Amino acid sequence: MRLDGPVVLASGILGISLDVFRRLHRSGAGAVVTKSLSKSPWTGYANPTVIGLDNGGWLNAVGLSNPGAQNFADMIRPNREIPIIVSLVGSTAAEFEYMIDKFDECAVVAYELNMSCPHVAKVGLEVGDDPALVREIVGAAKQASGDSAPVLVKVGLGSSNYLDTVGAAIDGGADAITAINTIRSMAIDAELQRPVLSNRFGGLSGAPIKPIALRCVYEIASRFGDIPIMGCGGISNWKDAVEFILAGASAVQIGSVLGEEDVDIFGRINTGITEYMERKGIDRLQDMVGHAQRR
Amino acid sequence: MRLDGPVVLASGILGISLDVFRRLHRSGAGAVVTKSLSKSPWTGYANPTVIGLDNGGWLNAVGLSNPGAQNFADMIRPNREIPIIVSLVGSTAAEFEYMIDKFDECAVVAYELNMSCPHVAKVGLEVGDDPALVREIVGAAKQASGDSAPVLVKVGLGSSNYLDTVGAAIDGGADAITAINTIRSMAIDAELQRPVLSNRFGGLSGAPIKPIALRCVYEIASRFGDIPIMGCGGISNWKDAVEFILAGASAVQIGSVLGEEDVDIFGRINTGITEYMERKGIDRLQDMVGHAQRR
Amino acid sequence: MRRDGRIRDYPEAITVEEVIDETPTVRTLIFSDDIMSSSMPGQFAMVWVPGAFELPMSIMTATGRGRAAFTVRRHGDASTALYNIRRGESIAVRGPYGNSFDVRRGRLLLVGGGTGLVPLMRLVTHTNPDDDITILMGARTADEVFFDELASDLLSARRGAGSGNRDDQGSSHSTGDYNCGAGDYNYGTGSEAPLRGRVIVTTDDGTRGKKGRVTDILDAIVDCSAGGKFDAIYTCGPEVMMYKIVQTASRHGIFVQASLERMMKCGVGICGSCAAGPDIVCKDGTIFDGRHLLANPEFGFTYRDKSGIPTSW
Amino acid sequence: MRRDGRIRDYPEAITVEEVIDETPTVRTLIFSDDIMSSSMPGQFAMVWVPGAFELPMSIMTATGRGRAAFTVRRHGDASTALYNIRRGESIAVRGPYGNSFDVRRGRLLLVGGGTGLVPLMRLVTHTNPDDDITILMGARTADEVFFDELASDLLSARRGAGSGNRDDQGSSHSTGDYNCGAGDYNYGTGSEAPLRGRVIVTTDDGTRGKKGRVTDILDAIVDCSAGGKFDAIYTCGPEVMMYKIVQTASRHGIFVQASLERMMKCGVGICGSCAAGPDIVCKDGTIFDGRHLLANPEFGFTYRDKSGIPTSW
Ligand SMILES: Cc1cc2nc3c(=O)[nH]c(=O)nc-3n(C[C@H](O)[C@H](O)[C@H](O)COP(=O)(O)OP(=O)(O)OC[C@H]3O[C@@H](n4cnc5c(N)ncnc54)[C@H](O)[C@@H]3O)c2cc1C
Ligand SMILES: Cc1cc2nc3c(=O)[nH]c(=O)nc-3n(C[C@H](O)[C@H](O)[C@H](O)COP(=O)(O)OP(=O)(O)OC[C@H]3O[C@@H](n4cnc5c(N)ncnc54)[C@H](O)[C@@H]3O)c2cc1C
Ligand SMILES: Cc1cc2nc3c(=O)[nH]c(=O)nc-3n(C[C@H](O)[C@H](O)[C@H](O)COP(=O)(O)O)c2cc1C
Ligand SMILES: Cc1cc2nc3c(=O)[nH]c(=O)nc-3n(C[C@H](O)[C@H](O)[C@H](O)COP(=O)(O)O)c2cc1C
Ligand code: FES
Ligand code: FES
Repeated sequence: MRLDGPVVLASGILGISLDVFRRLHRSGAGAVVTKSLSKSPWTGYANPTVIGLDNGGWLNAVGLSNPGAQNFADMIRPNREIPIIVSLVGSTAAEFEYMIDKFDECAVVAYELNMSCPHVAKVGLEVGDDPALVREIVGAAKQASGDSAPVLVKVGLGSSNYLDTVGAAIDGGADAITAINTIRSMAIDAELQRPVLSNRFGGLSGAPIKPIALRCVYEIASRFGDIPIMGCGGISNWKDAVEFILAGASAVQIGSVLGEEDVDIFGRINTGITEYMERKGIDRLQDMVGHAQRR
Repeated sequence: MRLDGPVVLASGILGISLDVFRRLHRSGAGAVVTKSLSKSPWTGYANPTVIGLDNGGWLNAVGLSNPGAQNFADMIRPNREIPIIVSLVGSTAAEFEYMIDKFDECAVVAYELNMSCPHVAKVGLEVGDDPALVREIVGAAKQASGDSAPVLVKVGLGSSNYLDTVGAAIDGGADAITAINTIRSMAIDAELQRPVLSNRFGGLSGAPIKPIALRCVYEIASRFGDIPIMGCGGISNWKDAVEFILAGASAVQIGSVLGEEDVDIFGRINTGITEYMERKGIDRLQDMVGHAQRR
Repeated sequence: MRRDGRIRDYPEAITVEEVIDETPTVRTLIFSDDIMSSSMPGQFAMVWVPGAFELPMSIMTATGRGRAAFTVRRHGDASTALYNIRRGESIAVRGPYGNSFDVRRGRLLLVGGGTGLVPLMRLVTHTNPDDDITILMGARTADEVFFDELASDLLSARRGAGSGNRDDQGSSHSTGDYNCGAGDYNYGTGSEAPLRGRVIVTTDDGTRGKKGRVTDILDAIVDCSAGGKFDAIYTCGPEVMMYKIVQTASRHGIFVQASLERMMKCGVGICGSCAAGPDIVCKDGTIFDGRHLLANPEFGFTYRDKSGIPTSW
Repeated sequence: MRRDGRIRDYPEAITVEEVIDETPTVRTLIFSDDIMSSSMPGQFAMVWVPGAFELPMSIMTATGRGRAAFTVRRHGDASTALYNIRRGESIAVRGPYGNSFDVRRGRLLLVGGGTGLVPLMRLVTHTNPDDDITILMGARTADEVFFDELASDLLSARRGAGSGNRDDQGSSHSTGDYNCGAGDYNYGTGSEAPLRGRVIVTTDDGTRGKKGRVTDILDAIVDCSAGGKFDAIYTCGPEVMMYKIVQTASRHGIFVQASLERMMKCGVGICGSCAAGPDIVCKDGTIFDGRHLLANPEFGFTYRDKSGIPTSW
């Protein structure tokens, strides 16, 4: 899979405009993951859909609003220069096949199957929690994409053992795993005495989930050895990124940190990783992947 | 169950000394939950066992070090004035029965069965993830305690649906639910290139987990209606406590906040809740329990 | 670069302390909130009406320490819910978000349409008494003109404002006349005193001030600027209006800034719903230099709907 | 009350820059760390030796801006791992934790045993040149005496220290003599200049200084204080020693503080492993007033082992 660097834009973050992708790529993003796309356009939930928790944490229930696979494919068709990973969400193998077909003429470096969104019915985690369905969908997606692009499966903490989801994804032929998505959460306002998000439940992201995400990456790496992992969840700086790599990730994705930092955060994390490797005498990033497993 | 106020000390927090319990009770703790006790004394893991994350979050893998049920019962036997909730941990129904017997002559206001510790093998979450075993243990504990004290079951996020654990606990006769325990996590040091906790994996507590814990309390209340809930996880001030009550908790437990505040935090949360109720014209705490469910 | 300043990302409940009817469809809701009160001109808040929606709203000035306001036009569901909030009721507010106007010195032209006037009012409070300010405001009809008196008041209230233009304004702002004889741009009253602020009103139907749209008289105002070329133009309102203003300004080589409106969810640069070409409006903007905007393929033409699909204005 | 000051709860890797052999079993490891360097006398850190354990360690003074140190006695697994850290190797440190000595003015007596001297060294740096300080240190044998020279140096280095007691100390600290003739407490050298600091050493076997334990000569020192009664006594070391010192002080009505050692896991008042009666040693202490300690049923008698079971010293 072509990446221009180890720091990748996470799905759902600024992920609906090709012009924005160009800008992020110039700022140092090794690739961009699109907003999760569905078969037809979705408007998502009503606001409030995203709120900050003033501790580096964010809660969102955007409801997977997206322009749909077809519109999106039309938008990115001209692109050749930016490594775009297309995130897809759906309930059945047929839906995923349908969507992948739409990207036939696009330069897609990979598909990321969102099996972990924690706040939309029938998709995301509700798929991820069903290993048989995961296996079936991944198999179909692999077939549909053929040799054109590898398939990543994005997992999260649902109501089953996420390691079973990873196992099923690998059985189905997944080329890599992205871990993790947001964690189902909620905010209630004491003064107004009601849930804040219009959907009541949303996903927690940002700094608060880092220790949980790091553990998942470590557990996947120690259980499934060779499968490449994109680490995601609460990464705010180069040190966090290095921790995920040491835990077993080959690349990282960042999202919520963009609520607090400018887009040049990509470049700064890249620089931080490079300086770290020089200081530690590590030649290739690959040499530090999973290094903390051995201690 | 006798509580002298709605703010209770969580298990494992300062929970091994009767003198400390007295002090916390004087500071406003409505009850104290003991460190989780096992059949025989446990020394726990080697340090580092507890580290702060400098964002209100704490990571611990104390390894359930505790003096054992017998020693502990001996210590608290003189107590009559403080409402003590005895937390127990074990793998089998027989172990729980054995331990409850040891507290025969103690004034225990309730037992809390720890089915959610995320970092010790064969107990805690490994029990909680097995609904059949949960039902069996709760049934045995109810029998052993008889009418002497109600039985709470403490749940957390494991590798199954925690709502199934709650259901099994209720089937087994649980009188109330405590939610939630810490969430399995880890820290890796970039400079030293290794996990920080000696056990590698630990449990995340404190402010970062609040939105997750709040969601669990809300979900349990909306799924299981009448069962009383002790809300726990990341509560740092009266506003957090009110949010948990509005979500469906009848009382709250606090833990990690004591790493940053003095023990008078109990009194301050009590005062904050009282002032809030006055301001909102709420007469009895019971009248606001689960209020956010209706919005 | 970590964003600085005081920003609150969690919506905090505030109580509306005062409600002012500006027109039959526009209201100003005043409340106390230190963080909002000290926001910079052009910044906005995300305003949650419990039980209804959350909407972006420009932060309006209000008299009184620590006070701020929103001025909302009743339109669809969300704006109507906010409009219907009464004194003593609560809403919840997070922010302030976005950048703010680059407030230049000298001769400034502020052009606003409808609630687009809101950020311009706060801008006035950040100008100097020496600055010579023209405020051009458009409305459909006389009934819908608002902030005209307030604008005059704010102009004269600028600390140490020298020329007693308050009375002049008081009488003149409603006429909206302007003369441009002998290349002279002069504001109606005939006063000899150097005027350091004037308010010009246009209505589509001519029931108040000049008949027509602000863009109709813009060229005339810019061309005949007797006191010299404008040093800067600031605009907020319908994008098609702003598009024309930016073009006019750039034709005249005048520095111009416009505040964009887009669909907003997060307000902080995470969700992408406000994207306009390469720009993340909630964070890079909402205020952009005219030169930058003219290079943005979407400015003046399309916005993204709730699904993110580009849609024509 | 939210705890204040600069505290780091996450262990941060630091590199040991210098290692000093104090005795065959005691080493001082010096490193740079602003937060530790500005800790108050008596505070401790949690020190993690990667691959081994994490241990509580008093924060030792070190010369040089932003520097601090630990002085460790090699004993069991954890302390030996720390002792074996070499220059250039890394450990990770969090804190500082605990309270600090209430540093009074006047005539102060500091009594330390072994590495219990560490917090007393930092205490000296917080006294004034005017203060008259006696440091009493005990060891098993001559080989195990350390910090005696350092103590003298620190005493004379106190900013603006008037009386050139450095040389006196240099020669006298090792003798450990003291006279108490005619109710006069006087320190060996016979110097007429008012001495503002003196160091007295005892060894169990008499190979250096006074033979015996510090507690053996304590009464004599306290009784014969020629310069007047001590204003305060500070002690850190084996609890049985401190117990006697606190009793002596309280018999004489002298303000006394002792620093307790307990099993520590969190260091911040969460885990409870350091409980001593009602006291949470890591947070309420480690330093307590003698009066408070005498009311604590566990002081001088029991500590809790790793399971939390009360155990006799
Ligand atoms: C930066 C900024 C500042 C603004 N300042 C003001 C102001 O001061 N006064 C004022 O009256 N209006 C202001 N608006 C416009 C306002 O936010 C609404 O777009 C407008 O009131 C229309 O709302 P409506 O309920 O009539 O929506 P409709 O057009 O009827 O649409 C209804 C639905 O769309 C949603 N919606 C509409 N517009 C937006 C949006 N921009 N972002 C997110 N969701 C939206 C509503 O929540 C609702 O779900 C501003 C907009 C922006 C972007
Ligand atoms: C506040 C404080 C300050 C201290 N300052 C110093 C100092 O400056 N210099 C010095 O040499 N010693 C100091 N100590 C003592 C030190 O922490 C150890 O207790 C001592 O070194 C014995 O360690 P050991 O490896 O020899 O443990 P052993 O007695 O051999 O026991 C080994 C095991 O016990 C654990 N352990 C031992 N003591 C403790 C403890 N107190 N807390 C947690 N775990 C423990 C170790 O991690 C190890 O697992 C201090 C103790 C405290 C509480
Ligand atoms: C506003 C928002 C929208 C998101 N939308 C998606 C999405 O469409 N698909 C997806 O797989 N993940 C989505 N995520 C999850 C992120 O990709 C990421 O997994 C998560 O936020 C954790 O990373 P972070 O802590 O760096 O933000 C979204 C996150 C946020 C905050
Ligand atoms: C150091 C530490 C030890 C704990 N020990 C126990 C335990 O023995 N039994 C248990 O049920 N929970 C234990 N917990 C979990 C807490 O009781 C509580 O559920 C959790 O910390 C979340 O609450 P908080 O965020 O307020 O700390 C422990 C937590 C910490 C931080
Ligand atoms: S509103 Fe979310 S990025 Fe602008
Ligand atoms: S060491 Fe944990 S409470 Fe003191």
